[in-house]
Amino acid sequence: MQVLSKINKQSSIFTSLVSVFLGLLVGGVMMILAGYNPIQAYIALFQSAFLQPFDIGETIRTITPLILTGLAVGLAFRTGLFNIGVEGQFIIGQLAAVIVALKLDLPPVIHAIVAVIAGALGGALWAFLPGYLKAKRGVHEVITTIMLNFIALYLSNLTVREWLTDGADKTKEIPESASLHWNMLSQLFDSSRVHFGIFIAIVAAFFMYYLLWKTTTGYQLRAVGYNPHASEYAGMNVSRNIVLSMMISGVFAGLAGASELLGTAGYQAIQASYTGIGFDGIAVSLLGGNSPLGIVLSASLFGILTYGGSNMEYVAAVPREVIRVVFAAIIFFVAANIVRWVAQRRKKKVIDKGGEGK
Amino acid sequence: MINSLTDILATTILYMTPLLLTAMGGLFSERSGVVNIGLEGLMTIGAFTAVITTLETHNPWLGLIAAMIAGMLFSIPHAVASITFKADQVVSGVAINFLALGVAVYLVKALYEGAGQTPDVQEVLRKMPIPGLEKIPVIGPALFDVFPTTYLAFIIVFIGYFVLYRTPFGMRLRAVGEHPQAAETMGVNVYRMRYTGVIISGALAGLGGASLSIAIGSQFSESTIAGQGFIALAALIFGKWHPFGALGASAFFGFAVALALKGQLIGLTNYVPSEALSMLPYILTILALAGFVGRAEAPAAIGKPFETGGR
Amino acid sequence: MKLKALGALLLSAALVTVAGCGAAQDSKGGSKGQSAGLVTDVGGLNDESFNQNAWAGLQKAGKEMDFNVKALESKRDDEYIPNLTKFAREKRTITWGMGFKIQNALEKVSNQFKDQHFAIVDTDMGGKIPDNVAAVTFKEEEGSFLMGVIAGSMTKTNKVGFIGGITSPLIKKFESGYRAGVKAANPKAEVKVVYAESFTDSAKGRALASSLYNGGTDIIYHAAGGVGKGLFNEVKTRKQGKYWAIGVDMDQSKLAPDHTLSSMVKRVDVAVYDMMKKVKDDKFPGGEQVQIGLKDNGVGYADTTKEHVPAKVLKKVDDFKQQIIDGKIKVPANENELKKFKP
Amino acid sequence: MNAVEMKGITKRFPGIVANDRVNLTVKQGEIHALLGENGAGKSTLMNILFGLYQPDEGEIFIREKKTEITGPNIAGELGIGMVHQHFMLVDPFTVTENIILGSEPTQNGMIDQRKAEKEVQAISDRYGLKVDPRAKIRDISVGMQQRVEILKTLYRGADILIFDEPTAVLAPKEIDELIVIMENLVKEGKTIIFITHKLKEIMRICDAVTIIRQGKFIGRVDVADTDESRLASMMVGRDVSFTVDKKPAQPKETVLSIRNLRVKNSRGVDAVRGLDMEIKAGEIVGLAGVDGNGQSELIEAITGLKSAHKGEIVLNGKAITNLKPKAITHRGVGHIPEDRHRRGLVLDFSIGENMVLQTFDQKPFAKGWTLQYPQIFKHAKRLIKEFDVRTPDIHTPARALSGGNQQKGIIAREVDRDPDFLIAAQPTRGLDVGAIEGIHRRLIEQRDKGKAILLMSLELEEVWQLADRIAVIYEGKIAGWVDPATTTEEEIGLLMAGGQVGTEVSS
Repeated sequence: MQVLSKINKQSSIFTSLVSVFLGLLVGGVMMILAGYNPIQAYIALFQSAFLQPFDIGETIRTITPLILTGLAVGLAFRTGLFNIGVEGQFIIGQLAAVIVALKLDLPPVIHAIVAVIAGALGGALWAFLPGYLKAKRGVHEVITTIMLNFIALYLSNLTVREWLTDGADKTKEIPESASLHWNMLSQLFDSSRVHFGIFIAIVAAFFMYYLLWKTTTGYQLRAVGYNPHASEYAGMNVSRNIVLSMMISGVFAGLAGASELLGTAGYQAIQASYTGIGFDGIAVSLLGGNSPLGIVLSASLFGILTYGGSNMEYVAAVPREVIRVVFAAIIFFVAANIVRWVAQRRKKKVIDKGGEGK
Repeated sequence: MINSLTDILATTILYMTPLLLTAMGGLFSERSGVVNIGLEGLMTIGAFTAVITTLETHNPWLGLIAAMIAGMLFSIPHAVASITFKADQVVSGVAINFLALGVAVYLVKALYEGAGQTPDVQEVLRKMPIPGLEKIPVIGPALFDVFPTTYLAFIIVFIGYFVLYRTPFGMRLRAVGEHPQAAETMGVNVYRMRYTGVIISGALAGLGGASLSIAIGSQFSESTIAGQGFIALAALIFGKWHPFGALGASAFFGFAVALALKGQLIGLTNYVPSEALSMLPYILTILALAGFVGRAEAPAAIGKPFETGGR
Repeated sequence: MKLKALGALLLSAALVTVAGCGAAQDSKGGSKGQSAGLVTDVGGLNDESFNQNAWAGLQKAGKEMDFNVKALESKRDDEYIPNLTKFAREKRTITWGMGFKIQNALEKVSNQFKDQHFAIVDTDMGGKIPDNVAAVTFKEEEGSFLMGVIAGSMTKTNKVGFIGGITSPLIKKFESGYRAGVKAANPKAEVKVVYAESFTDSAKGRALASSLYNGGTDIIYHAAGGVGKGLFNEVKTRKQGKYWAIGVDMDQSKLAPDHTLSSMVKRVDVAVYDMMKKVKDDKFPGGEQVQIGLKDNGVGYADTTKEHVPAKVLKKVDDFKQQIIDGKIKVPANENELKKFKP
Repeated sequence: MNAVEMKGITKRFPGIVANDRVNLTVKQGEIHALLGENGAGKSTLMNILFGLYQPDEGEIFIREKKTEITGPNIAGELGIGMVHQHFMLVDPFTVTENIILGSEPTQNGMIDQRKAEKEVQAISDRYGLKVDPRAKIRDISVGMQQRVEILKTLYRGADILIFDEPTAVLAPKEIDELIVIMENLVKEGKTIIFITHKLKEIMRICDAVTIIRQGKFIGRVDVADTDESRLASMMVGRDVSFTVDKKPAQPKETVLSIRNLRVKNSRGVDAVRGLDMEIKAGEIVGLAGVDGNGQSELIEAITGLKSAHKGEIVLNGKAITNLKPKAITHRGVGHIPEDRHRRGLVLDFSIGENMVLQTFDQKPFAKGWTLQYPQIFKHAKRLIKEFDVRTPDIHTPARALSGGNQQKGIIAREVDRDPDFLIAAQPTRGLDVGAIEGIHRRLIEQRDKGKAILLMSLELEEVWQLADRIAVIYEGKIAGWVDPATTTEEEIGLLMAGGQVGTEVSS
């Protein structure tokens, strides 16, 4: 699978805005045809995401892990890898964080830092395996990461039931010392659960930008992603970069898991199925053109729609699944670059000459 | 002992059927050069449509046909985006997954007054024993007393192989996936072949979804498919984009699941936690890939948008 | 592409319009003071299980006692807090949280909104129940015990099965009660226990059921949510009168009318209704755990049981029921208690 | 009778007029050359004739009948077939499958494999093509692949054949064979349009020439009435010298020596089989040979991209066998790779970023972990200026540059690192005459600076012009050394084909 640099280059902010608008339009049409009132629905949606401090806080909390999983997917894409395993790395991140939070006894702040780091390392470890198998054995990372997602889910449940508890459904609440909850911040948003994780997410986005475009490591990662043959020719270690890229991607995913656990949930429960946050990261990253800023913006949109969707269902009785349709439509419009297409139709017969000469 | 073998074989067959149908669908799309991450979504829409249609018409066969048609319809946006608009095929496939699950669950809620799942289908597809053959020891009950969709899956593997490797259509489809420019200079319409490949994938993945919802199961909910489409995608790659490879990979996966279940039934859970057994199929798949399968050769032009006259 | 995609959407949307709906989960009571809210777990409102039951009970209470009732569905675990908070902010008299998964969230929100009442189902909150919260739990083991008695009495192969969902204390309650019941009714019978490690994979349920039946088991009880659907799908295709399934939570006989021996029903609706009555009468049992078992008719066997279970067996079941109600039998609720259990 | 007549063909692309009122008249039964530099518009014109593009203006007559060729199918029906320069062959398919693709003989809906193979064999025999209908494309030689391309057109009954630079990838012996095949074809009544920029070949086999330059029609002449230098000036628009100006080499100490080297190819078979070679400072050693005789593997082994399982490579007295590419680069090896798009450039990087592909992590381009973009850009600007790389700016993606400028960029990067030993593999492939001259001048300049240079080229002409000594490689071994000043084409041709030659040049 080739690197998705193309959409990044072509998608301007304008394209994205038009696509978002068209996507909402599609959702609206669906609502009208099913006999719902889209205006009322959308008002309910955006109202709930923005109107009260509590809801703003909760919206930010929803956005937080999406930024991180989006970055995880985006970084892998940048280096030519498709990490469908963010979901599994997310779970392992949660697990590692909760283990440290419960099993270690450390002073406040330090405890939280160690737990976050453990989560990041857990994610990295879980991503190391597919990276290694891809680099050394040529095993397609899509298969291994899909398999590892399932394994992570069962492993987490097993650990919670057999080791962290005595056969219970969920672990104890993590101690205050390991929590990412920050009272001041929470109070600011009317005691919503917005937590320190949002800062981790923002820093991670900056880190991704800095890493990829300002460092020698990033130079290599991008070169390997664009053209492994030329990178090999230039003396870069392609295998090592593939493994590294997966691991950094895993770090982001693990951070997402750790911050969700330490900031939002406070315990790890036995899960019947995936949270979906990792898979949502794929969509977030693609819409954001795999660039850090784009990912932050698209995660925000996704978070607003997700959080608001619940209120939409409540107030306007519109099934919130319509949000998924809206998002699918937005991705289609961005990917097919509808704006450019329309512009081209206007100019007529204008063929992009840059696409030739392959 | 014999009984256990039959049992393992039967579970293998049960589990592999939807995977195999869907992987065969993916095969047609990817052989034509279009990556199809959207198999999961196409299965979802197939499963949904099959249930709805069967509930309305009380005829599961109509359900199967409707599932195929719905799969085809839902594959069209993927085809249009990735072939005509030259959008990134992975992106478009991801969008299909979102769209399908969104539309299906939205409609379930809208149709059944907010319900999370459809009512139960009474007229599900029943197992169809083949007289005589089902009496063969060990394999008889496992292979010849199965769902019609299972027979269908096996038939489709052979037809698929035949079509791909013995007919002009198949040769052109493969040529388009390997070297579209070459095919074009030979007068093959690359766009049409790719559209056909993607739409066939929709039909078969729809069928795969239907086999889960109205043969093995009897209703549709958000979790009916739950990752089966992704495993089918893995089976396709594992099977090196070949019909018999896909058959082998699906069978392997089904077998691993069967082993894990059998392990529970013979009381292994007294020594090993049941979650560990549940992980087994996935671990075995990774080991198999890392151990002996190794590098898979994808169709050469997979994922690359095609432009007429380009080189 | 836009046109075609829109076409597809229009088509599907047209379907919906034909079906003509637009469900609102709002049944306005119109009362000024009294109102109630219900927050589901991730199973959703129409889970054909306890969320649905609870909502039915709440709606009935709403109508009969003039409560304004509303429900909020949770899609993910992290939505419990915003959903509970929403009702608390609306100053609803009582807010229900459905399921043990919602415990931590309810703990936090109830602590924040001390003036309002909350109720939670299926957990005792670790024994520390806040003053403004009532915890409703069911003695599933007692109901399951009766299922075990039926299975133990009716098995012809002396092998009966149990399919669990994800291994957890709650499901272990079902298992322990069931095993104890089998033991009490038929000490010779063996209980084959398997867990699907899923609540949704009906294919797995079907494969497990099939293997169990093939291995000589003739009656299977499940506590596995959607996985159990696979059990009914499988038993339907087998010889009637020889292979049986036993349902859970609600009367599941409609899934396989000719093959369902019984169902262990859990009357969440009754529990909710009763609690609402207490609220109405200003007798809210804050800080208490309300345990509902056979005695309170909170658990029991489905009415349809008599169709396939002979009167003789049914009588035996009723005998055991009486003994449990009278406290002569203490039904084990976990593995340790089960080990000590002597019928 | 005129087999083809194209009148006033104009085709515009955004920003470019690829064909500007071009005329082409080809008589029945002749071999007609279409001559022009790279980018002159030859391919566009032929793609129009073949139906892949539609002209914006102009008319086409086939056998004196006006026609509109709206697609390859129509071209096929008109009996027009094209032998593409970049072979249009599906690698995993067999020869027969490639030939019948798109017009498969069937029986009951199934491909009639046996019938097809028989037919392919028959045509192959008739024109003396000697192909194995059952062989897989990926297993046969380049020359054989080209014959499959020819068979494709013949199978479809084409009688107007377009050959797009067919000799570019062939060895001298194969070129001879191709010429025989072309003559056979004409004898059987076919008409051939021969696209090329090699004047010798035109003089040797063609009847007439049409010359285009920068998309414009320059003229049509009969070969009998012209000579090489006149054709050359018509093609380029000025006088061209055919010899490269260079002083005699002054070889000094040995820089690179290779002993008994063995390297496997990607299929695990030995491609280099006990090769010995020495290159001295201040000389250009040309490596001649038919494609696929181990050239690529040899170069990849020297540069560390492939591992040698036997033998030794010594640079400046120190063994570099099987070191990592990075270490080899650091010890003073520069490498202009064979395939610039695959190996030489990261096309999605800017040209500036490409200029530090090996040195990005060294001072002054990096300080610790961080890249120093100002330094990188400064460096890139200097190289671009010095080596005359035509680009809007250093931030332009390498992809957007022309082939010649991409190659100039690579040479700038490799030469500027000041390596003792420079490998130039196919350095002028696909470039036009002007660019070729410049690159040749650079290589000579490096030689005169005292560098050791290994020049690998499939164009014998190029090796001949530049090299001070020529090593002919055959089946992974040096079959013989010849002196370009004294050798003959026959001699080299014989070596390339695995024959023995008496003369040996002492080194």
